Amino acid sequence: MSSSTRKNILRIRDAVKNFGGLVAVSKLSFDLAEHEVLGLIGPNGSGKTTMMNMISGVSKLSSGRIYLNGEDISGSSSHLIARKGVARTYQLVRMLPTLSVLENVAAGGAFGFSRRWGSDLEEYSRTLLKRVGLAEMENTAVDALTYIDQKRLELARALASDPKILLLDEWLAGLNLTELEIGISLIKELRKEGRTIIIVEHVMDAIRSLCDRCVVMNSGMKIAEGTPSEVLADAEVIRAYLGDSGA
Amino acid sequence: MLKSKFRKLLIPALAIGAILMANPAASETIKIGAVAPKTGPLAGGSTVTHWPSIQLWVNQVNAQGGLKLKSGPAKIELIEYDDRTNPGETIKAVQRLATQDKVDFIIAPYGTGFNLATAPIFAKYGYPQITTTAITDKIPELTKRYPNIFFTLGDTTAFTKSVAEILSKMRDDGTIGNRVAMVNVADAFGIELANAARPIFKSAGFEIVYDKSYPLGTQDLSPVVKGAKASNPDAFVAWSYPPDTFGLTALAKIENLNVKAFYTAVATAFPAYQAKFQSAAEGVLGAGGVNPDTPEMMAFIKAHNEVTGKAPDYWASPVVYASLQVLQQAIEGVGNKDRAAVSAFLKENSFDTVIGPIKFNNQNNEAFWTVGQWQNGKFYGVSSTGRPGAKPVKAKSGW
Amino acid sequence: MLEIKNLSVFYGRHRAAEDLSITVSQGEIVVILGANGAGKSTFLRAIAGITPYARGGFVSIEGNDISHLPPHEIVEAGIAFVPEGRGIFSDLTVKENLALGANPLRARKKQSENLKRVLKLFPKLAERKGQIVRTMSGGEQQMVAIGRAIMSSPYILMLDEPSLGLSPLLCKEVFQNLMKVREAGLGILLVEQNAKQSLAIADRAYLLENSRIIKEDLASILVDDPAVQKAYLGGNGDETGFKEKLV
Amino acid sequence: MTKREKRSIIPVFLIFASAALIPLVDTGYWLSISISVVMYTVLATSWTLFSGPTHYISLATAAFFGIGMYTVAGGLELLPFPFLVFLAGIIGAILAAVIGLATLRLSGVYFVIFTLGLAEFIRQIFTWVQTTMGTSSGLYVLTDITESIIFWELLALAMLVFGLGWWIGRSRLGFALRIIGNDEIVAAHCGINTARAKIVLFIVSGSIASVTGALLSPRWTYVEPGIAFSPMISFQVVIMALLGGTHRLWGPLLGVIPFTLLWDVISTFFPNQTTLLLGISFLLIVYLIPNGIVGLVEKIYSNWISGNREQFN
Amino acid sequence: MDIVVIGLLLGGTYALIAIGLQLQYGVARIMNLANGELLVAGSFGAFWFFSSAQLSPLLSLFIVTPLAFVFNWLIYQYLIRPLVRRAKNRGQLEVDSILATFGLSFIFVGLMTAIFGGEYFSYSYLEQPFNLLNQSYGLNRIAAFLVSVVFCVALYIWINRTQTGLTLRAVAVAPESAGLVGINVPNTLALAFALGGAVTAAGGASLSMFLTFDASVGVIFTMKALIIVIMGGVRAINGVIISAFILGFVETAVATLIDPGLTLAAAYLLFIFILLFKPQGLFGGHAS
Repeated sequence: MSSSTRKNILRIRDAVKNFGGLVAVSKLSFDLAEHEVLGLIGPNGSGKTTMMNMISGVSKLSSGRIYLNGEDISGSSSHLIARKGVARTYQLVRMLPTLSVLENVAAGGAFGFSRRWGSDLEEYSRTLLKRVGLAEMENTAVDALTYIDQKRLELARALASDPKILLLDEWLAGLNLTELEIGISLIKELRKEGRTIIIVEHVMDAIRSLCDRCVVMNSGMKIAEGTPSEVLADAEVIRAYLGDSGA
Repeated sequence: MLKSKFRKLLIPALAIGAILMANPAASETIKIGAVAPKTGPLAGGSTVTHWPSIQLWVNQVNAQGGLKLKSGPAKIELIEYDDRTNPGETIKAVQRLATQDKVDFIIAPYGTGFNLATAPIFAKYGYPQITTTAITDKIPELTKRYPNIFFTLGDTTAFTKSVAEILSKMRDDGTIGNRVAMVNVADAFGIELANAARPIFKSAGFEIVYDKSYPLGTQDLSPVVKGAKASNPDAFVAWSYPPDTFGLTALAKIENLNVKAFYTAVATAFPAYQAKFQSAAEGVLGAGGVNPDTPEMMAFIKAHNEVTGKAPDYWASPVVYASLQVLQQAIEGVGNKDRAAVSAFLKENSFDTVIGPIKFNNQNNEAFWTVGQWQNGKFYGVSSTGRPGAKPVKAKSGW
Repeated sequence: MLEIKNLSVFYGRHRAAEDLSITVSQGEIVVILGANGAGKSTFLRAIAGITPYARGGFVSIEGNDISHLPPHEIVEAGIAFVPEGRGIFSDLTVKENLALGANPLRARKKQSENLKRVLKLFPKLAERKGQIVRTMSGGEQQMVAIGRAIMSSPYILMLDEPSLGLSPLLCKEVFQNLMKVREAGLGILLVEQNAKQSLAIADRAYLLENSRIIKEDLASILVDDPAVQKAYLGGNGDETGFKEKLV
Repeated sequence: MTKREKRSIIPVFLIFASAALIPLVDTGYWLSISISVVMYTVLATSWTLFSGPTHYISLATAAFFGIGMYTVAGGLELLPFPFLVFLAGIIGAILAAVIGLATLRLSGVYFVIFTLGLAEFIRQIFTWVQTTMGTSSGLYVLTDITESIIFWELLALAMLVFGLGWWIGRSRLGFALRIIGNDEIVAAHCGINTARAKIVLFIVSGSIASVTGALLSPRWTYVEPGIAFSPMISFQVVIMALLGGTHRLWGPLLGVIPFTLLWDVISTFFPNQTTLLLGISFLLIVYLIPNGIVGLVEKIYSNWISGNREQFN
Repeated sequence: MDIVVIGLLLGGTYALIAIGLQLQYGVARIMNLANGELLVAGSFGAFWFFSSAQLSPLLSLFIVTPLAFVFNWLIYQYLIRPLVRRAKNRGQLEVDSILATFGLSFIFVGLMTAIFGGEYFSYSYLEQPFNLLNQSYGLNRIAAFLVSVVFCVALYIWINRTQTGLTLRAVAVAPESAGLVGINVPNTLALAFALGGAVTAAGGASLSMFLTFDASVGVIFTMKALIIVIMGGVRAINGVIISAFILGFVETAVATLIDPGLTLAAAYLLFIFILLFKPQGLFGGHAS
C-alpha cells in the first residue's frame, strides 16, 4: 500500500513552536494519510510531544498551519479538535480517578467526534472495555488497576468517540516485555481495522512492526522521513538518535 | 400506672413550688432580653456604650429588690445574646427572645440597620422598642409603620444642624472664618450625615473647601488629613466612626492641622479618646455630649465605674441607660408586664432620666444633645435640641 | 553495606511487598527486575523512609539500624534516593539543587570535594550552574538528580527507573554514568524495566514477582536464564527481533 | 429515571411538603431558624453545583447575594417585587458570566482569592456609588412580605435548586463537569468545552445566590453594603458546604442543618462565649469528621451493608 | 513627592501584614485564615506591655515576637500537623486547613474578647510629627516602616542567601524531594509556620503604634494579606514585598489624586487586573 494514493487526512505545514527563546518545533511539515499508521520518533526533547500537543490543541502554534480534512485547525481549542475527530493518550497515564472504569470510557464517547448518550453509550463503552480486555473490571476503582490496565483503559477512552485520528504518545513506555507484547498486539488490531494513527515511541520494535511510515525529529526539525527500515538505516538518524553503536 | 407515677412526682413539685412562692425574695421575676454584638465589626462600639449600661441598670434595679410592680417587686432576669454583628442572627435572637424565652421586654438592639431589621418582630409581638443607637431621617415614616418603636438619639438633620449652628456661633464670635473641610466614612450614618450637612452648611454661609469620603477600614488616612489641611480650612468636620475618629485625630495632631474648630463624630465622647490624647483632646468637638456636672450624671458615672469597672462614654452610654430608666418607669407606672399598656404609657408620659426629662412626641424624643466638646477632661454638651445646661463652646487652641 | 531483612508493605489489605530481603555492598550495582505493579517502587520508597512498612522489617546501613526512620534521617545515614520523576527541585537552579544535596550534616564537610566529583562526572552541569532545572532536557535533569544524590556523600545510591522516558541514546548515557558512579566506590541499587541494559551493567540482580523475590543471582547468569529471558527480555518464537533489538 | 430515583421521589416530596407546613405550626423562632436553614441550604447547594464537581472554591457568594438584595432595595419603588426577584436572577447571571469569563485562566487558590477580591471590589463600588449619588448609606425595604412568605419562597427556590441539581447530575453537562473535576485536559480532549461548562454552572449558582438575596431583602428591612456584602456570608456558605460534603447533591444540606442548630444552641446557652465556642466546635468537627458529614454517613452505611453481608455469609 | 512617601509608609505597613502569611502559605502551605487575629494578638501584646509596664512597643517586639514564634510552633505541631498527616493530597490539605484555621480565627476572637474585652484599643506612642522634605509624617509610622524594612531585608537575605533559607525554599517548591536531601520536612514546615506567625505578630505590635484596633478587626487584615500574597505570587517573598509596596502607592495615589472613597476599590481593582494578566501573580512561577 502506498500512502500517496490515499487521501491526506492531516496536513502539517511549517509548524513552529517557541517557548520563550527555546524553539521546540521548527518548521515541521508532514502529512498523514487515511488508514495510515505514522511513527513520530526522535531523541528526548526533540519536540515530538510538543508536536502532538499542537495537533490536539493543547499548545497553540507559534506559526504555521495544521489542516484536518482540509480545514485549518491551527488556532482551534482542544475540545473543537476533539469533536472534529482527533483523540489521544498521554505520555503519563491520565485517569479520571473518581469515575468508575466504565465511566472513564464513556467520558470519551459522550462529547467527542461521534457522540453517544444513555444506554447506547453504556453498551458501546462495554464493547470497548471488552476489546481492550477489561470486560471484568467495569466497576473496579481506577486506582486499583495495574499499569497496563490503566493504559488499556486510556486507549478505550480514546477510541470511544470513534476518532478519525488517534494520537498515541509513548503509549508503550514503562511496560515490561510481556506487557509490551499485549500492547503491540492491541495496536496491531487497530491497524488492521484501518484506523489512522500517529505513534510517538521509543520502542523501536514497536515502530518497526506497527508503522507504515516514520517521521524522525531532532532538535525540533525533521531529519528523515520514510518507511521504518529506511529511516532506521539513515546515517543521520543513527547518529542523532541511536548512538554510534546503537540498534 | 402512669397516673400514680405522675402523682408521686406532682406532690413534691407542688411542695417545692409552695416554698418558692412563700419566699418573698423570689416572689416574681421579670424576664428582659438583650441582643447586641459582643464580637464582629460593631462590637467595638457596643461593648463601650451598650452592654455596660445594661449591666449597670440590671445590677441597680436588682439591688433595690427589683422592678416595683403592683404585685410586688420583680427581679430582672436578663437573657443576652451575641448577634456577632450579623443581621440574620439579630433577627433570630429577637425571635427567640419573643417566642421561645417568652421574655417580658426586649432591649432594642445596637445599630441603625439592626434596629430596623428587627422592628417588624418587635411590632408583631407588641414589644416596645426604645431605640438608642438608631439614627435615621425616616422617623415619621417608621413610627407610623411600627407603633411601638421609640427614638431617643435623634435624627441626622438635627445633628448636622447643630454642628452648623455651633460653627456659625464661632464664626460670629470671630473665632473662625467660613472655610469648612468635611470628610466622612463611607459607611452607615457617615454618608447620611455628610449628605445632610452639605446644604445646611451652605445655607449657613459656609464654604465647603474639602469634601471627601473614605471607606471603612482604610489603614492610612494621611491623604485625607493632608488633603484637608491643603485646603486651608477654618474648621474640620469628620463624620467618622470609632477607629477613624482616633486615626484622624492622631494624624491631625501630627500634621498640625491647626483649626479652631475640630469635630469628629462617633467615639469622640469615648473615655478612651481622652485617655489616648490627654491634653490634646481639649477643645475637640464631637457628636453627643451630656451635662456631666448634674448630680444624676455624676452618680451615673460613679456607679458605672464601680459596677462595670470602666468609665462610660459621654453620649450613648447615658442615653442607653436613660432608655432603660424610661422602660423601668413605664413598667412601674403601669404596674405589671402588660406590654400594650407599657407602650401606651410610653407615649403619654414624661420620664426623668440621667440625661434629663424624656418625653416622646410621636414616639420621638425631640430633646437630645447634639454636639459636645472636651473641656477640662470632661465632654460637655455645647449644643442640644432643647436640653438645658449647655456650656459655651471654646475655640481649640492647637494640639 | 545496605542490608534489608523481611521488609513487607501493606496498602490496606493489599500486600505491595512481602518479606523482601536483599543486600547491596559498596562498589556493586544491584538491579531489581519486575513487572509493573510487582512492588519494585514501593520497595525502594520503603527503604528511603517515604512509605511506611510493617513492623518486623529491618534495614541497616554500615551496620547501623535505620529501620522506620523518617526520610531525612535515612539520607543522613548514607542512602541517597533518586525516585521516579527524579525528585529534583525544578524551580531552583542547578547550583542550588547541588547545594541542597549537600544538606545532610555528614555531607557538608565534604561539599566541595563532592561537587568536584559531580562536575567531573557531568561536566555539562558546570556550564549550566545558574540554569533553572525545569528548563533543561530530560537527560540533563537526570544528571542533576544523580549529581544531587552524590552530593549527599552516600554509601548507597538508589534509583527508581532512571531510564524511563529517555531516548535510547540518553538511556545508554545514564547507564554509563552509573558505571562511573560505581567506580567512585558507591553501591547502587537500581529498579528497572529495561532488563537488557541494566543487566549489562549490574553485578547482581533480584527478580520480583507479585511482591516477592522469586530469584536472585549474578547478573551474568540471569541474562542467560530462560525464565528471565521469557519474562523480561522478550519471548522466543515470533518476536525474534526483540531480544537483540531492544536498545 | 432509575429505580432508585423513583423510589426516592416520594420521601423527597414528603420532606418538602412537611417543611412547607412549618409556618402553619410556628411563625416565631422556629420559623426564623427554618429560614436560616433554607437560606443556607439554597446558597450552599447552589454553590456546590459549581464547586463540587470542579473543585473551584468561590468566595463570591456575598457579591451575588448583595446584588440581589440591592436589586430589590433599589427598585422597590419602581417595579413590582416578583419582577425584581427575576431581575436579580438576571443580573446575577450576567455578573457570573463576566466573572466566569475573566477567571478562566485562574486555578486553585488564585481563583479563591480572586473571587474574594472581586466581592470586596463590588462592595466598595456600591459603597462609593451610594456615597456620591445616594442620599443615605442604606436603603429601606419596607414591604408587607411576612416571614412565612419569605420561607415559602425560599423553600420553592430550594426545590428548584435540588431539581436543577438532580437534572444536571444526570445530564451531559453534569457528566462533563465530573470529568473536568478529575482532569481538565482530558476533558478537553474528550471534546468537552470546559470553559463553557464551567461558566454555565457558575451562572446557575450565581444567579440563584442573587435570587436568594432578593428574596431575603424584605426580611432585613434595611440594606447597607457592609451587611449585604458581608464576606462572612461567603465563608459560611463554603464552610457549611465543605463540612456537609460536596460530592453529593444533598451533602450541603447535611452541613447546613446540624450547623445552624449547633450554632444556635451555642449562641443561646453561651452568649458571652459564642464566638469562642463556635470556633472550638468547628475545630472538633474538622478533626473528628474528616470527610464531611456525607463521608460519615456513607461510611456508616457501607459498614452497615458489609456488616449485613457478613452476617449472611 | 508626598504620595511617594506616604505610599512607601503604607507599603511598609502592608508588607508587615502580608509577609507572615507568605511564609505560612507559600512555604508551609497552610492558608491561615486566622492570620489577621494573630496580628491583632500582637497588637494586644504591645498594648498590654505599653499600658501596664510603660514598655515601648519597639522593645516589646523582642518579647512578642519570640512568644508568637513558640505559640505558632505549638499550633502547628498540635493542630495543623494532624491535618497534614491525614491529607491524601494537596487539595484535601487546602480544604482542611481553610476549615481549621477558620475555626481558629473564631477561637482567637473569642479569647481576645474574653481577656481584653470588645472595645477599641489605642494608645499614643511617638505620636509626633517628623519632618521630611518640608512635610510632616507621624514618627510612629516611620518607626513601623523601619521595623518593616528590617524584617523584609532580614528575611530576604536569610531566605535567599543562607543554607537554612535554601532548605525553606526547597520545601516550598518540592516537599517530597526535600526529604530526600536530608531535610527534616515536618520541622521545616513548622519552622516556616512559626516564623510566619512571629512576623505577623511583630507586624501587629508595630502597627498598634498608630492603628486603633479591637478583638474582632482581624478579618480585615486577613483579607488584605491574602490579596497581597496572591498578587505577589505565593512562592516568592520578594513578590510579596513588591506587591505590598505597589498596593501602598496605588492606594495613596488614588486617595490623594482621585477620591479617598475609591481607595479600597482601586486596591481590589488592581488586584483583579494583575490576576487577569498574570494568573499566577506578579512573581508566580509555574504551578507544579
